[in-house]
Amino acid sequence: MFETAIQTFSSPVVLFFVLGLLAAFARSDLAIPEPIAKAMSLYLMAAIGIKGGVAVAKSGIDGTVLSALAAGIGAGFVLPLFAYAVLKTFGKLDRINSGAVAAHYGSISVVTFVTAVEILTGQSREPGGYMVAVMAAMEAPAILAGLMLARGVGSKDASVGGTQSTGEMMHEVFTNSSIVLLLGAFVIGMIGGADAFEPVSPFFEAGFKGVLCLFLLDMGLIAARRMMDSRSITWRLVVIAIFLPVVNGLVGTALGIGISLDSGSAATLGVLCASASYIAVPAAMRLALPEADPGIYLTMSLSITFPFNVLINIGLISAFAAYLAGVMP
Amino acid sequence: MFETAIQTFSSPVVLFFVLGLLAAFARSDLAIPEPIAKAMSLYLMAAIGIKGGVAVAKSGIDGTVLSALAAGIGAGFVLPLFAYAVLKTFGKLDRINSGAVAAHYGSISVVTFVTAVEILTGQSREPGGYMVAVMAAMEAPAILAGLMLARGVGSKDASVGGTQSTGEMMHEVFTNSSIVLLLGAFVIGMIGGADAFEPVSPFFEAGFKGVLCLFLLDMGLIAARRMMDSRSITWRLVVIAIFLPVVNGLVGTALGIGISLDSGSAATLGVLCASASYIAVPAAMRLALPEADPGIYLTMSLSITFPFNVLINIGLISAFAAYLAGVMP
Amino acid sequence: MFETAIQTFSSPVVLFFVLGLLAAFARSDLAIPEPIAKAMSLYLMAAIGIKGGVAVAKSGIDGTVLSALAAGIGAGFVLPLFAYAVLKTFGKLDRINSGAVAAHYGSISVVTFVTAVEILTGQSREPGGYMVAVMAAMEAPAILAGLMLARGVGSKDASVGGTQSTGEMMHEVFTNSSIVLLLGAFVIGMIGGADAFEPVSPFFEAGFKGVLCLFLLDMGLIAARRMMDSRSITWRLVVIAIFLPVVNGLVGTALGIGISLDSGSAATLGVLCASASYIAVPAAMRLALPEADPGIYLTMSLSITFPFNVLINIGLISAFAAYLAGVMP
Amino acid sequence: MIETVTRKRIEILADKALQGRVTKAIENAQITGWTIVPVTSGKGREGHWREESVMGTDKVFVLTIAAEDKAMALAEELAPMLTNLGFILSMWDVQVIRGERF
Amino acid sequence: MIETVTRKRIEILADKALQGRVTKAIENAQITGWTIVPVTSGKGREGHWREESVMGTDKVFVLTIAAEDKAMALAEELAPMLTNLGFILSMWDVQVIRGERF
Amino acid sequence: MIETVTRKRIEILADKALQGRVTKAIENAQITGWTIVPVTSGKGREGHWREESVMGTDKVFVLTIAAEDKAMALAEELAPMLTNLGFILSMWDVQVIRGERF
Ligand SMILES: Nc1ncnc2c1ncn2[C@@H]1O[C@H](COP(=O)(O)O)[C@@H](O)[C@H]1O
Ligand SMILES: Nc1ncnc2c1ncn2[C@@H]1O[C@H](COP(=O)(O)O)[C@@H](O)[C@H]1O
Ligand SMILES: Nc1ncnc2c1ncn2[C@@H]1O[C@H](COP(=O)(O)O)[C@@H](O)[C@H]1O
Ligand code: NA
Ligand code: NA
Ligand code: NA
Repeated sequence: MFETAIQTFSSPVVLFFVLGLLAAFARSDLAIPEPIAKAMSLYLMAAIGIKGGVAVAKSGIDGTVLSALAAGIGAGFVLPLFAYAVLKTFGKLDRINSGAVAAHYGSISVVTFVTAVEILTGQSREPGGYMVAVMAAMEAPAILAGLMLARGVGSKDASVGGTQSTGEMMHEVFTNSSIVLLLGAFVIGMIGGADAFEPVSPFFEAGFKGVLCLFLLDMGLIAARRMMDSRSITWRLVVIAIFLPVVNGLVGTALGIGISLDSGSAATLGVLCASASYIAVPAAMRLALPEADPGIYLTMSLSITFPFNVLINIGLISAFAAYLAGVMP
Repeated sequence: MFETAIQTFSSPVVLFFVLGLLAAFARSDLAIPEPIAKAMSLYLMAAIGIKGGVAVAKSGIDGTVLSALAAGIGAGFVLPLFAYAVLKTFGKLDRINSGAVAAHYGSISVVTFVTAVEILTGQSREPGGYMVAVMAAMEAPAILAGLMLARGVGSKDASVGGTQSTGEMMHEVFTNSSIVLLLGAFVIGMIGGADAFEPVSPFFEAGFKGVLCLFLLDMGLIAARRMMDSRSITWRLVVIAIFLPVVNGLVGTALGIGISLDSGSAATLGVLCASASYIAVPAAMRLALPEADPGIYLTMSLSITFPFNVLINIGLISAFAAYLAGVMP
Repeated sequence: MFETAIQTFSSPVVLFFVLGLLAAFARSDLAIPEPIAKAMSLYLMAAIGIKGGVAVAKSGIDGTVLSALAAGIGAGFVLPLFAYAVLKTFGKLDRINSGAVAAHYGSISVVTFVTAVEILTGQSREPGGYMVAVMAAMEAPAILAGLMLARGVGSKDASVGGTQSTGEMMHEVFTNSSIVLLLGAFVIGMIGGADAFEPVSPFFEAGFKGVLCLFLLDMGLIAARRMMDSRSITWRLVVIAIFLPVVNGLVGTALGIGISLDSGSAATLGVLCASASYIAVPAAMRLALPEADPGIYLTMSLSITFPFNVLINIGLISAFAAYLAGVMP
Repeated sequence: MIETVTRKRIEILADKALQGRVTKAIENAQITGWTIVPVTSGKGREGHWREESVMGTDKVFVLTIAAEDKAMALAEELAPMLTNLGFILSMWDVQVIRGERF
Repeated sequence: MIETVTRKRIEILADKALQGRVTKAIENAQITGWTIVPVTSGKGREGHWREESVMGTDKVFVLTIAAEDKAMALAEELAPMLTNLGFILSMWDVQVIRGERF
Repeated sequence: MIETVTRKRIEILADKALQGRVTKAIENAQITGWTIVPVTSGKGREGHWREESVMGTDKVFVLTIAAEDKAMALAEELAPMLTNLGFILSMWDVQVIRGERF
């Protein structure tokens, strides 16, 4: 535990995130230009997609991969239900905002995933390459679940967002730029395989961690600024933004060990369940559920859950996975 | 032939281009931020220029280089005449637009060149480094030829564009940012030579193919969106946008073999003749011939000829060069 | 001397700077997009900070480091006084502009520093890694000294800029984005040490010189355009913009040799004294001294002193340091 | 002297993600064109926002020039979005050359 | 037909570094909001400037819509900066929907 | 109360590549300054365009504030470009402070 914490806090990736948080809290004018932040997020999606695709091309698709995929997709549909219930009762949010926030917590954060992989690899427990496929598969289901919850399944809704047909909604969800790029790069990686990717690996692999440092610097800046500006966040929502990742992380990890994943992969499934989206889902919500308040869902996922996961929860989940793997060998 | 196609379609560079086309046709909101796209194009120019300059510094300038240069420049002046005739008669364009389009087809596309070099290198037929010099030399002549055709040689033209003096026009063509950067980096490469460039090679060489992937992703997106929005394109122009690269490619390749270039270099000369500019020439036209319609010249060169060249014609030209080299050893 | 000049002018970094100058003088439209320029400057700060931090983590902080730090900070407070006197008398500037310009010359230019390190390393006289710490420590003192000179120490000033409290002013100086990033990355480098940085070194180290080439291309473009547009620059200011770096460079180098630094580190201290800030200080002045004219301080530091330092003065200082080190062994 | 005619210029501040709804309304009102101007941050009753393109919080100004009747029809169509989606609309009279274009 | 009310629209060209002074003045005038529009270059009596974000020479347009009295109060407060810091201010009448917001 | 004077504000949508022709016309009309605002996309009778800086299809807004007579002289000079090059011009009255600057 303690060692893990040390490891976490000597990782440059985490240190740059902390630098971003501190700089924003000190009201520095440090800022990454918007087009660069966007380009870094696209780069990270492409690089992760390719890496996963090449890994799956090498390993093939076997029983483990299929059961991990099924577990991930299942969690993507079920976790928003639990989150919705908590948000509506304890959190006192209305239906639309509960559904929107639930979608974020059911879906995944690519950067949290990557940070977890970094940290687990540092502990010689690198998760299977197929976990990228699991992650990609977990992006969309929660968006659909959250939208149904927000709109009331079956009910005809007269609100502005509701005038959109389900077909349009599905189109917008599945053509969302992050999802297209992640899946597209994954398929490209599978088609090309390791040989084809050797020439581009200096760009997509060697540069990856450095870009991640600067991206996390920016996320630290944005998360802290958003927290300082936030008006819609109550203490109840803060509690939920810590409670959900803890519970979802434990559930996901146990599920992973339960379907016999190695401890690194199980921890990664836990992290995926614990993480809340702040790239793909907000973009989809802005289109499909514009009445929901970004001041709530972005502040919870980006300003509270994300730092909590990166700084603390990944360490907890990793320790829990190691413990479970020891108990049930 | 068939093998070449396979090779083409397992190249990550080409696959990212196809991903861009598909994403845009599926109406995804995927987009590369504008400043990044521009920066990638500048990076590619600088990297290619340096590489060519270093290659020529190593090899020196001999008879082969000089005859390849002469062939390229000659083609740059002659090809627009043929293109102009086809565009004006079969294409039914007016004089100004025929001249503008002819300038694009007589000039070259740097990215098509680079993609061809990738593919030929994959077939162990890497063209000579001096071909970069040939490419650079081919950028401008066709612009001048096209402008003369568009304005009617010698005639005093009262149109708005025509109020510009020839001196101003030449200045704008030769200070065009892509031409300045490509030539400037070429000269820098020649001055510094291989030793001086070793320290910057991780940036300009190792990163090159990865940047090219993302740039082609963007070109795929833009080409497809432009095609879907296009209003000014007739079936006659579509035919010409396929016909010209085929004919120019065959002519250029034969010319290359005729002046005794190796088969890879001859194929590259063919690709240069076949390719149509969509970076340097449109920028020059917007200034020097603002009455010409970008909806015509950009759609033809970027949305039709470029994908045709990348996906099909480079393979054809490469096979033709191999065939000719075999026949005339 | 002559050899040094050759070395300087075959360095790709310097050649790209010259290309930028020439392109702008030829009125080419070549331009690096603004967000990219900003991102490159952030990248350079982060990379230099990390490198310095890792170097100090390795070497530790000993007497040499401490005396170099003290010399740098001392120079940061003293050099602006001399500059202010020259600017006010010979330069005929008013108090506010004299103070603003003095702050620029007392502070340092990160890019000049990096270029000097490149050139010295090429001569096998790489300065100590702790010089990054010296550079970072020299950024702020001159800003404070310059502001006090501009506002008249102790006097209550009724001007708009003067309505700002000293506390606010200090806050703005020390939360300036370049200072935060440079120092933050330095601390991150010290905490992580060499092991932690191995994974990010392809991004921050291997890519460094290439990015520096493009950044200097942009600085060349901007410096030349600013010079051509400039209206407020008199011949007296041009003389000062050459005179100050020569004198400050000699003083700094002698100081370095005097406190027993090796000849490379002493030359670097000289270059730091000779260089004038054009990133951190202008940004701080715009906030803290908005009545000062950027047309004066930016044109002097960026368009005259910076090219003079890069193209000529670094060579002179390096030769002087070698000479002094020989005389006083 | 050159002849000018009076038209309405309408400016709508909208979420970039929802820009398509505004331009669709413009086309429904049979107005010939529109132009998008970027904006980078702002503050209103709902607090402060900044352009964060990674999270999609960007906004844009949609500008359009139209004859008064079409302008009012557009305002009418956009009114519900102003309330529900936090858009802002302002308009004023401008003189244009070659008024038949608008 | 939809109801509109008349408000002042004020536009201030200011250094990006000093944007905060303008928005503070807007808040002091108790105006509900503002929006920032980027600008990239310009020319005036002091010569040519270009957006150079590395050196911090950027400028921005600060836009705000307010009732006439508040608008005039804001203009009054900003007047010294117009002279000392080279800001530019222009304002005109616009029609807005849901005028109670402004 | 602070004194304002009335000036014309002119806004020209032009190709970025041809921006220099517009600013030259402004200088010919002896107007003291101008400011450039970026635009990112638009639609008109010639169809849809998007900022594509690689291919140079970008457009910009050129803004300038001037006394009425100079504004009309500028409009006169720009009129042919509006037709030939697809530029768009609109203008309206604004109040400015320190009117002697414009
Ligand atoms: N009075 C105003 N003047 C200019 N822009 C405003 C004003 N009020 C609101 N805005 C803009 O509209 C956005 C949404 O406003 P609101 O819905 O009031 O939060 C704000 O963030 C500002 O960008
Ligand atoms: N007449 C004008 N119209 C529009 N913008 C102007 C005008 N005059 C000045 N500006 C802008 O205000 C900035 C500062 O003006 P100045 O203080 O006169 O140099 C200029 O660089 C322009 O961006
Ligand atoms: N009614 C309009 N309102 C605002 N912008 C327009 C309008 N009509 C045209 N534009 C802009 O002017 C550009 C050229 O117009 P056009 O020449 O009609 O294609 C369009 O792409 C738009 O950006
Ligand atoms: Na989750
Ligand atoms: Na060609
Ligand atoms: Na100095």
